[in-house]
Amino acid sequence: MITAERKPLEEIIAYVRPFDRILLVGCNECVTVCAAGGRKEVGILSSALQMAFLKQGKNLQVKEHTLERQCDPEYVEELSSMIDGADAVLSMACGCGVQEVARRYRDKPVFPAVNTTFMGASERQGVWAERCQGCGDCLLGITGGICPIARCSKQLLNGPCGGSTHGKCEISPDVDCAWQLIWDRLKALGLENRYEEIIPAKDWRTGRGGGPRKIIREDLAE
Amino acid sequence: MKTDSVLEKVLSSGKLAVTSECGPPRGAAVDKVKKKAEMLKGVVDAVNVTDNQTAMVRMSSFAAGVFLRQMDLHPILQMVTRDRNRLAMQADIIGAYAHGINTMLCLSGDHPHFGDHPTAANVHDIDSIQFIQMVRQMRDEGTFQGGAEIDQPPKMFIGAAANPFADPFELRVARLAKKVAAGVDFIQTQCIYNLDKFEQWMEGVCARGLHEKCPILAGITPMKSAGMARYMKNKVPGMDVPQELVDRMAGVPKEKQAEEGIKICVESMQRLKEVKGVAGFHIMAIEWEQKVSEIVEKAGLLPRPTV
Amino acid sequence: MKPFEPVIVAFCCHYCAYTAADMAGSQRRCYPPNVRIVRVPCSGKVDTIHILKAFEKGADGIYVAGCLDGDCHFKNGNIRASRRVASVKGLLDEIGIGGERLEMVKISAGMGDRFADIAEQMTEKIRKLGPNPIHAARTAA
Amino acid sequence: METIERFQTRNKVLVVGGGVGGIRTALDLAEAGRDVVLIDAANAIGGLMTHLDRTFPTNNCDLCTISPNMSEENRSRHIDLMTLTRIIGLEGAAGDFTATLSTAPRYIDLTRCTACGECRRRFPECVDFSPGLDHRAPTCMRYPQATPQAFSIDLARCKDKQALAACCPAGAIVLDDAESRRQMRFGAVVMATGAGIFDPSALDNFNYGKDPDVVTSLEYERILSASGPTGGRLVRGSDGKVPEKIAWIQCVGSRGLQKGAAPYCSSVCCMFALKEAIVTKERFADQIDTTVFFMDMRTFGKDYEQYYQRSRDEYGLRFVRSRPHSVMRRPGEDRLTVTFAPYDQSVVKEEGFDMVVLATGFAVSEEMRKTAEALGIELNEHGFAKTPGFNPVATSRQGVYVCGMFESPKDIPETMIQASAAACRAAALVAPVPAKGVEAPEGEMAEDELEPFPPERDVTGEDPKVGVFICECGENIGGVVNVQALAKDAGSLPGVETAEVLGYSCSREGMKKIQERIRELQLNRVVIGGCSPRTHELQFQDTIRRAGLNKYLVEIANLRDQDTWVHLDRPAEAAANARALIQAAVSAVKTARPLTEHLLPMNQDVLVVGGGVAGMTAALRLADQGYQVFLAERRSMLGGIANLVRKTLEGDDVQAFVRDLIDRTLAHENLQVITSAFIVDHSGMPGMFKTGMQVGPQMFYRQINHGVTIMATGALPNRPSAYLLGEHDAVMTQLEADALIEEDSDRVAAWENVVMIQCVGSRIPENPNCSRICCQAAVKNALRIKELNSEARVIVLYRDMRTYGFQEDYYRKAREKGVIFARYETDALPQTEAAGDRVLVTFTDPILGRTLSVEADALMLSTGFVSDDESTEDLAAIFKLPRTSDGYFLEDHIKLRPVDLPAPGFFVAGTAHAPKSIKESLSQAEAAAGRALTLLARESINLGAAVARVDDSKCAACLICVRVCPYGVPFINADGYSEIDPAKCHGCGTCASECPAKAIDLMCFEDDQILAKLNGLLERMVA
Repeated sequence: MITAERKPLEEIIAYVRPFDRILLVGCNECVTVCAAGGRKEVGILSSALQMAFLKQGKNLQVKEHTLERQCDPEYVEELSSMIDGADAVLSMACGCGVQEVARRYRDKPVFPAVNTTFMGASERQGVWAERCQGCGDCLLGITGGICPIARCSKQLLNGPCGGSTHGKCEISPDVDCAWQLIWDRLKALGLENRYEEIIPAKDWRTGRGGGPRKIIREDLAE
Repeated sequence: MKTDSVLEKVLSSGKLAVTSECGPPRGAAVDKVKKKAEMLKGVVDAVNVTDNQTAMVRMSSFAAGVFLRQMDLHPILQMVTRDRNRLAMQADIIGAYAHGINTMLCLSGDHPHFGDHPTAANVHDIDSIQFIQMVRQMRDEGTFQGGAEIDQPPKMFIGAAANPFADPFELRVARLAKKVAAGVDFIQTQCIYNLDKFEQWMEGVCARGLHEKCPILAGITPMKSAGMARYMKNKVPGMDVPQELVDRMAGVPKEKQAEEGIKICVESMQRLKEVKGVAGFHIMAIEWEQKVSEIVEKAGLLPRPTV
Repeated sequence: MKPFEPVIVAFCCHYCAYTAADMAGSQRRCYPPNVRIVRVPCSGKVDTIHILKAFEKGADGIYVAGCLDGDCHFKNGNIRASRRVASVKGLLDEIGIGGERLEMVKISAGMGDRFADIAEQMTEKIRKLGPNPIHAARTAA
Repeated sequence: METIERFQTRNKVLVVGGGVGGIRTALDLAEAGRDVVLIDAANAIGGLMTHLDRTFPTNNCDLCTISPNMSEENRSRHIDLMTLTRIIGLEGAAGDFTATLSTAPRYIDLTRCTACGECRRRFPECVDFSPGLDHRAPTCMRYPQATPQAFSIDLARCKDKQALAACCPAGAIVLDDAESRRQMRFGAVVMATGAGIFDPSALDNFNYGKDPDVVTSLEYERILSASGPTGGRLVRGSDGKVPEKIAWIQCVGSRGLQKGAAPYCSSVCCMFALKEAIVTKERFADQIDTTVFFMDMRTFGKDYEQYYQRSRDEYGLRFVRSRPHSVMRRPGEDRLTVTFAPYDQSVVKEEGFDMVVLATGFAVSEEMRKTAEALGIELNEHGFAKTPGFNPVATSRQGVYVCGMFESPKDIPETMIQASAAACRAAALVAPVPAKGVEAPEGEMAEDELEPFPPERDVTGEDPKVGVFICECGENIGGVVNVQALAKDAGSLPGVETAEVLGYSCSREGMKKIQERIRELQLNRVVIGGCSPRTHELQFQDTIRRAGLNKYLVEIANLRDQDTWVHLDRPAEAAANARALIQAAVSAVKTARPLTEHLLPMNQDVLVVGGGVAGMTAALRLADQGYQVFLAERRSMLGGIANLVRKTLEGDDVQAFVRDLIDRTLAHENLQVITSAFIVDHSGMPGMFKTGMQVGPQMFYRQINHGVTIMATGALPNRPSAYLLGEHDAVMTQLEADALIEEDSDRVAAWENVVMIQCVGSRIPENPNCSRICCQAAVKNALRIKELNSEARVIVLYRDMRTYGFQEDYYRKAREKGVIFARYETDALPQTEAAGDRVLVTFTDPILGRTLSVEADALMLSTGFVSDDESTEDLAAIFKLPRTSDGYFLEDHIKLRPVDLPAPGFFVAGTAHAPKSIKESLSQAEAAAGRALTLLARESINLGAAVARVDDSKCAACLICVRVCPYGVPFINADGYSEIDPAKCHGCGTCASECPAKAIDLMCFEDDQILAKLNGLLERMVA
């Protein structure tokens, strides 16, 4: 899923300051699951903003609404009935959702309330970790199911570097060395031999190297 | 001979090679490079010129290397994959070669996390092994990594680093094998303090015959003080400093510690000379270049051969 | 001018803290009238939004009172509550209300005296901090 | 106490003694629908446990933790409590007893007493008030009769009786109160009088009672307790200093170790001394040295051995195996001197300590003797109630049962087991009282009890019409705040139809008035301004339900306990607070929704898994009470391990017992035995379980529907390969020896030398716990060998002899008969080697300090039990039951719920729970049956209303609820939404507060209700 974290309140306040009526929009997908922008966080941010402005003597009106999915136009359409009552939109969705709202309501300022962080998995309750960078050419089949692009600090495809210590990355003892994990997994699978095959330099065109990407499923696209 | 590299010549003569390094200044104070280089003249066969070492901005290794070359020293151009993509790297390689630099060291580089630009983007378009492959391809096939032909290809003698002490230890020989397979010509190792472990690694290296395909220069760094020993032991990732060594440094009075560090360094070199597969030494006397000649001399490696 | 009398909301878990509050009463243990108790089944039930809304409504201080460590009737609700309170304190700092107006306390059912002591300490602390700035701004406006 | 007169019928049970055992029995019976009269000679219930600070081995304040989820209504409906009451005579026979009860005067009319405490304030010397003694009582004993109204007066100490009577604002002090006697009829009697504590002041060598720094363990417990005399500060009596070195002396008053000491072992003292020392270490770490002087460390209970190991390895307790001679203070010395002789040295040593704690054992109390006399039941030689070998809670008089310390010294879990067992036996003699609304046999009940609930009025769509009733509660509220003004104020709140003052809302008249007003004014919400909802919510819920309103439409403002009692001297503040509380309650009640309690029909059949003695006993007890029982046994025959045992330590014939038990089991019409049955699947919830099994050689699949499950799958005799076991014919386990002694007595009689080794395969890293039964097995076999050949030399090599309770008698007897007991240390294990037909055993005698060798004709290894790991692992997975690390089923609460498994509707009995003797297994089997009765008595399963509910349309299936639920209840269903089974939800609300989609609400505590309450509390400020 896509993970995100709420922006510092101060930054959000700066966006919202010029306005009196705000439509605060949550999303019931990824950002709900990673506890950044679901109905609950919308409620919390709404209350926090109102108090922060009250303290400055301003009565900020906040209308809360959480969409099923903010990156689909049909859902975003739901906002049309309330958009006129707001001077600006504050979105707690990932960057996709923010842009979808901005695209649909072009004359309404839209601000992000979260920082979209990464594509990750939930390691346990309350902990999410990066797993994928969407490079468009998945290597997991040859790296034992662990991605060196997303999980090695240096994106080494032929790691590990000399900084690997006790299974941890040189940048922090809290970060696992991806290549240690790859090696352990290759061993567990009896594929140690595969390690010495040199993985060639990557074709980054499938990733961001090729400019903004688009998927068109001919059979589905209208 | 693949190249005109002096280092290649020394190594192929079967004599123990000696290299050292020279960190470019953090600014345009070119005199500082020259001063450091002067101390190494006639003492070592070639001099590594570091590339934004520890992710701190310095004068580019290419530019500093050109100064060294002008002083008739033999620079080893260090280049990291952290800061440039493959286009920039190939461009600099050609340029350096055109300036008479024919030896280089292919590295991935320290993470920006450690340096003075922690917010910098981390390029890593290719990794160090792919880097070696690329330089080898430029030299031997005369083509760019993208496949186009090169007009006067750079004939680089290609080096790489190896850290025998990092984890997982069992992968360390295999990783060296990958570098050899990628086409590396020589190896400089991380500083060696844990000689037992190094010998263990070398056994593995020799068992696979890698030392025959690629000469290995043992990395040496003299310690200036017990404090430095402790720092290296505890703070530097991938460094293996045995406690005995720290204790030995701490066991002598402060003013004698530097001397003790040199002594340890020389003792290590004497022992390493006997280790099968060691083809020379890479002496990294960080900001202590004036001691290199003393070390090389005490290790019985002077005068340097002329090739 | 009358001295500032803060209003303090205490979210008390049914099994320990609320019982302790009753116990303080049955022992006729006096504590400041500033404290107003809201009963919840478990301190783990106290939601961030409940705390924020209470401040929004003008509470000057809030504490969440759960069972002693290891004694939660629902195993670990009090531990969750502690962690939540710690995070809401951060948010209160961001808002400008001040995290120190919120506390987590742990009391066993029999500690009537401790309940009263905490009520006193909390009242004293909030009295020193002065009125909830939101409320103050609102009344000034 | 008017209810007593109302039920003049023999259809109830008398429980004598209100300690934890008696309370457990009474609660079990009440939950099983039986009427109970619980009497206690003291002025409040609670017994010994309420004196304890924390209990082993969890070191928690356990009473706080459990406060059981039972229906409180059952308690108040079925239990009548009579304090200050003794039984002085019992006529008649089982099923129809007449008991004479004597109640000492309390001098307080409890129906009038408001517990205002005025009398105690004015006359502290003669008014007793006990809840202060136990700060935890309220959570576990929260039914109205036991709560704080436990004032009583000792008139003899009062100097001015008239002034005392006059000081009561409620006029509740009755000076002419006198001892009253009454005769009541009962179907059965349970004795739970507990035991006394040995008084060490009779011993002149320990200086107890003379030196303030020598205390008993119970006194030490009080010193540690937050509610104790020192407020929880650990200080010594002599100078108020914190001690730095504390010694515990074990076996004071037990094992015949001192003049006047009881000959038996008190069973519990080792553990409580360890607990006290550990708690001391927990609180003071290295500041206090703790030393335990002991003879044998008897940590034989479930996981107790590991507790012992931890106490030494993790907490650093010091253990000195010795028998201290004396404790004294040399003139002028700060410290006490303990003189002792280490058991393996013949020297006397001295050591100084700041404090000495005497681990005093239990003794027969005067209360016990008197009661036994009144009941005409037989006592054993030590003065405890005599029980037959295979009938663990039966006394010599039919229909009179016993539990707890009155039967023998024991700890809390075992008391709890016996209490439930006694409840099971007593329940068999009295019929359940029909539930409300069901037609009762004529004359059994007073009329108003039978009045059915009127149909519930549908209030949806109506605007809130709130009735506010403010209780004066005599002076308690009315004396502090102006209730009329409060009512007037409340009347002005939006939505409030009427606001009125009542004298006592909880009185019969008060409740009647509330009901009338609901009907007259068509009120649809009610607020009571009175005392704590903890004590009175149920009552008011019942009140409005009887007036046709859903019971969840009432809200209580706690004006008394949390306002007027607190702000007695500040009427203005009290009034302001009261207004806020009422306003919050009104605001909240307006958002209250009518809720349905989920009811499901109860399947009253029982599945017992395991056909050993425990399984059969549990099955028979329930079948006897008319329930259909399925008994599934994995093997092809019944009997389990008991088939292998010939004699008990007491000499009872096990085979005869097992044969009879099997015959009765197979013959019972309500009992279906399914042998060769392998359980393969399971689903459902209490009251509607489905369990699938494959049966017989053909493995036919069969599914059983049942309401409760009893796990009695047993353990396995351990047979480690050690000491030539299985390699040499002379080496055998105690179990094999037991059979051999019975079957080949000639061979046994010819033995000259017999060696026994204890703790083989137990108390070792691979199996860290004690197997509990091996010490008694060794003593049993040693005595039988001595009986066959008094010349035989029997040597028992042991680590600690754990002959707890009355087993100590046999241990002593064995020593008297010349059996040699020699200790060995784990670092010097006995050595064995074959020597022809014999086995050469070499060991070090620590007292002689010499290595000895014996050529043994027989070497008997005390190998004990191991869990049936394979079967408990499978069953644990199928039934979702947790296990201990050594493979036994883990009970719900190690102290207070030793028979209940954590999965509701599951109970455990016998060695599947932990190693235990046959008698102990039988006791737990009856307890499991007793606990099962509490569920089986229900016609339907009430799932309550305070449960979490998921709104599918909001759920993001994020799994957060699944992860945070402390009970693992939520799951993502086939539709992809979180689902919370109301039957399993405990109602903590954690999921609701963590749900990032705000898709979960906890009924009764919905977010809008909490916010409305906050609005009400803070409204005036915003205005």
